[in-house]
Amino acid sequence: MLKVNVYVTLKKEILDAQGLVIKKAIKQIGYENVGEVRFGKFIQIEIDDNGKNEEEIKKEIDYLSDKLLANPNIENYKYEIVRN
Amino acid sequence: MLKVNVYVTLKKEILDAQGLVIKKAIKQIGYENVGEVRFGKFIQIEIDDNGKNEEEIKKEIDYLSDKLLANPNIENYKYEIVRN
Amino acid sequence: MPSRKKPYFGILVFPGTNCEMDCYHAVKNLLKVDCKYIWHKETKDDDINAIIIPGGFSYGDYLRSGAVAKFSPVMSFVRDFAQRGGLVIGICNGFQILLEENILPGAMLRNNTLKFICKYVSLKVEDINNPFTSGYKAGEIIKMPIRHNEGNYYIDSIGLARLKENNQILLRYGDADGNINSDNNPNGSIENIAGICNEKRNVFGLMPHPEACCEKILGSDDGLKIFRSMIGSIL
Amino acid sequence: MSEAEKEYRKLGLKDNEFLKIIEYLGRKPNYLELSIYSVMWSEHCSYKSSRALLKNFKATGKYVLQGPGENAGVLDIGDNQAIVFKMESHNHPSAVEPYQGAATGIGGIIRDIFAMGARPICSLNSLRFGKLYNDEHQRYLFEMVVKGIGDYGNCMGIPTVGGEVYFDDTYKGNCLVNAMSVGIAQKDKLIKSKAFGTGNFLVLIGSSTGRDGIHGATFASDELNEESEERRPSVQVGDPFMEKVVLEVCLELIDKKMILGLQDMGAAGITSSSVEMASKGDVGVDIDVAAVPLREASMVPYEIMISESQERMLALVDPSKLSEVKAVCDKWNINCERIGTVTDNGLYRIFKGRELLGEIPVKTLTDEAPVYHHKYEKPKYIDGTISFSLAENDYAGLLKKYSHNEIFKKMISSPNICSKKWVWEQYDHMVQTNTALLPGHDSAVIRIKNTSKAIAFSCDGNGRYCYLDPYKGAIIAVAETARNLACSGAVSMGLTDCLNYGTPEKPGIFWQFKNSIDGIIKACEELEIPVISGNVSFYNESFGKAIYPTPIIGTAGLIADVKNLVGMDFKDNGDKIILIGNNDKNNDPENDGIGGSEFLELFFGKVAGKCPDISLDYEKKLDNLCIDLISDGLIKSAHDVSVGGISVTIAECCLSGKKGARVNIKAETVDLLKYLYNENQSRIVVSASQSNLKLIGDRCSKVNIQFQEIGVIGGESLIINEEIDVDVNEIIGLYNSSIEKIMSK
Ligand SMILES: Nc1ncnc2c1ncn2[C@@H]1O[C@H](COP(=O)(O)OP(=O)(O)O)[C@@H](O)[C@H]1O
Ligand SMILES: [Mg+2]
Repeated sequence: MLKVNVYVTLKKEILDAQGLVIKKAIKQIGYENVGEVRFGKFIQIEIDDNGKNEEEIKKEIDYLSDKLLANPNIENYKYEIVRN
Repeated sequence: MLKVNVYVTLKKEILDAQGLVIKKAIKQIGYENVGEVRFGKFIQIEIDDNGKNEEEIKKEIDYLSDKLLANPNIENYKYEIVRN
Repeated sequence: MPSRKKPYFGILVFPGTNCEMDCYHAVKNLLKVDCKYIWHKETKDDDINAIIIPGGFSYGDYLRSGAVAKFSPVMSFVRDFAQRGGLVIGICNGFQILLEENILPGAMLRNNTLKFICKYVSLKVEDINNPFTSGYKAGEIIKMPIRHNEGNYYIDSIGLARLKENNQILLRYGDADGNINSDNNPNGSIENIAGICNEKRNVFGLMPHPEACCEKILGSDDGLKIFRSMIGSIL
Repeated sequence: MSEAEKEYRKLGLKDNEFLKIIEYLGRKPNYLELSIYSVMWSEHCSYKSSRALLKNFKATGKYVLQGPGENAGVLDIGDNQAIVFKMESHNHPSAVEPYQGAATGIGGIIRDIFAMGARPICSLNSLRFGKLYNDEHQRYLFEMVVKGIGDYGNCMGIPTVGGEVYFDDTYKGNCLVNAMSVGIAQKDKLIKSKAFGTGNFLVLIGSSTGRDGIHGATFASDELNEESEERRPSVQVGDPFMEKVVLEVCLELIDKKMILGLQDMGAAGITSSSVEMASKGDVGVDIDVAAVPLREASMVPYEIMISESQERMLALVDPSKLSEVKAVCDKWNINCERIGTVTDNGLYRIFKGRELLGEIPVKTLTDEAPVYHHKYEKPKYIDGTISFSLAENDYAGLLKKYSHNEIFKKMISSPNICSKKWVWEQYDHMVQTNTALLPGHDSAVIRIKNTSKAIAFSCDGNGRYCYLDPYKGAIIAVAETARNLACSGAVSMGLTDCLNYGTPEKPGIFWQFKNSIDGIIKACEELEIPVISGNVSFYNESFGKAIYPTPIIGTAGLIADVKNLVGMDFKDNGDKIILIGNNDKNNDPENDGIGGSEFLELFFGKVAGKCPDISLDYEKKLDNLCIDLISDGLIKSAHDVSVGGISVTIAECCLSGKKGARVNIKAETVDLLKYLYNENQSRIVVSASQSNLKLIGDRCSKVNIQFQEIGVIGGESLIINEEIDVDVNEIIGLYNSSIEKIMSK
């Protein structure tokens, strides 16, 4: 079993409305020292690697991320593979 | 400047409807080898540490996570601090 | 809390609140009871003796619905007001805010359909010994609209047991005949819970919108009794 | 030609347009000026292909306060109240990024409404996709578009109360997302977008400006192809929470008389909003890009000028009021920056601080922008499609394959006919507590609090009819909305339109466009419904193939007393079912109403034949009759016959009232199919108690409208001529769950 953590964030040039609201809230709480806040998604997937090699797995995850997990029009993704 | 990555996920015992839908979709794409999928949030915060030490920073982030970023009734969080 | 006074409702307004006028219309125009808006930056109000936290998207419902609203200055007033026994009703987003504030127990998850739901549902009045549903008959089936993304109420088993023990569950989703099961659970809410009150029974949170069903022309006037009950308990 | 000079082509300008710019300026434009010309002269902003024809719409009438030309049209509904509405397309952005495309489409049309000083009271939408059944991508588009519309409107607290959705593979590569929004204003609080008064300020209110949607206006004026995928940054994203705040701020500013004019920022952002304000007021404007709050500091002037960041408004403010305006914006925590000044030199000048970056005569960007009179020619397919009709043995053959019951069930389960509940349950259609008729009826009805009045809305368009005959198809679209309103007892007051077509440079497409316009003009004249606003969307093609010409009409009607409201639902057992209207056509072989019908497409896979005929004179009499019958309380339900034919109409009355019915109509076996499923126009199914029957019959004959008693309400099933016999609960199940079933595949 592998665990893949996929992180999806909005592209830099895209307005991050949620990030802005969170930032304001953090300031309201009293942490004036906050800079930029970006809001993203975090998806943990367990995969049975069936003896596939790293390359193959990566190809699969790239495909999934592009097609399903991230919206390439507005989002970027990155991921890490954790082997238990 | 510090960067803090906060990861918020639903507690294990709570049904993760979004995770389930993603899992179903991954299977539909043809990746039968998928196990559990969990959906979470990922918040990147820039903080001006103002020379504060690690302990103080951690206390601040714990407070923020507990009060704002996660709802402890249903969610867990973890975070990492990245110094540039 | 001063009682035996003319009812005077305060309706909270956050920047993204969008049902404040609907509540105002129900209370002021239909029930002819005084009310006013209270801006979220206010910290006190000495006139009112009931608070409505109306529906909407207080801060866009970004992050989690209700999560950001609790840092508004007005919320410490609400907490204080509730502590002193004042009547507080949180409708939809208002309910979510009360949960985030821990004024009411539990939390709200996304609808298990993962979709916004807007429709009339049947509700069973599970308890009438409180200032909010006293105008109904016990077990009465009423019709109200729900309109939310996150109405899937969750509470852990200990909390749930406590809710039941204290008869804090006031409304449940059901069908027109009063059956309560997963077929008539619109959003996945635990045990079909649609509305609960606190232990002291002066704070009520519910997902359905009583203010939206106070006139026959809107499809139902079953919501009137909620506000009437509140008015009755103040008088 | 040097590389630098070819820049204008990349910006979508044509060679002759570039020469014209040089002529206007007396010199070559710099890149900033060129960008400004390119967005202002895009089809989207300049209406250069359609302007000449749109001028012919009649925009005056007894209710009209404001016709086309402002951000939205305005109708007078009495009591010092006015309603403001407009429809707009967001097809291209939605095809590329359905969620944000649809969401920002809603955001855009809502800004048009409150830019007039009106509080939005409801929205409608008209959607077209390819067929869902075996197409995951179409399901994805449908799902995300609906979610985008819902999330935006729901958060704003504006009920989405109606609309329509059709599925046809002509829209497969180019879906249509048309959104209509309606607001209500006190007549004396209406505000315009004209800039005036040298020295007055232009103040930017709302979101900060980012790089999103740069060249969006040009993009919307282009066909979709593989390259569109590359142009992804053109996509704008919406923030409904911000828009809600901007809405409240603007209404507060207007209410407190702190601003003199207001304009939304849509396509081409700061440029088009400030240029339009200047042009309308015949003044000049100086803009300072350095004053614009930015999301990214590295943005260069042309990006700032044409960015299509959402949730921004431009207000005209007297300098002495600026601090008060700022105070209101502060209260709501949003940006408020003075970015421009009104001048008297007729020039559009862009500065960065003191540095002059560009200078353009205002009128060359607007009134003097190019106008095209494209060639038009009847496309070849028309003669082929019009001659088609089904033969008698086609009907007989179908009946060998399926029973009447099966055919009927397939019809009511067709995604083009079945309930759109899956859609509207994702829209908050009740917020503001005015929705007097919930979705699912012929029109949406919004009562006006503290009056006995209500306003009804219907939007409609039939691409198939328009494909077969754009002139008649457009007439039918207008007539259908009027008839839908009449079924709710509402008198049509005015309409808005959204005209969706392929590439206007193609003579066949322009012929479709011209003929539809003529049809709308004709229908508006005869039915006395002025056009008060609208929108044109061209280049709805993918891989060289155009969509069906699809004009969408959104009409508003007035109900004098909302107490008399009836829906389509059958009310009481024993009541009689009556068909009023033009039922003679069914026996006319030349006009059997099967051409372009859902029946023909569903069972024979064809969009062909003759578009149904319509007599506007008759339609008008019918509508007025229906309105009178309702206001006099003589009928208990009304529902017009439209897509699917009379059997579908009756089924809908049964299922929405949860009542059975026994219907008998005179027809031979084979002709029965034609009778049940033809889409002939100008027919309404009503129900009434036995005691009112004679009176209704008299009313009908007085105005020469046919009256036919066709059945009675009652029982558990809908039974038609003993051939169709289906339990009402089964009808409800099929009709209500059809889309949900397909979507959860
Ligand atoms: N996209 C949509 N959004 C909201 N309501 C819709 C939508 N599509 C259809 N509806 C509602 O479904 C009902 C039937 O629509 P339609 O079949 O187009 O009606 P008609 O045939 O009378 O024009 C109407 O009440 C309409 O408002
Ligand atoms: Mg109709």
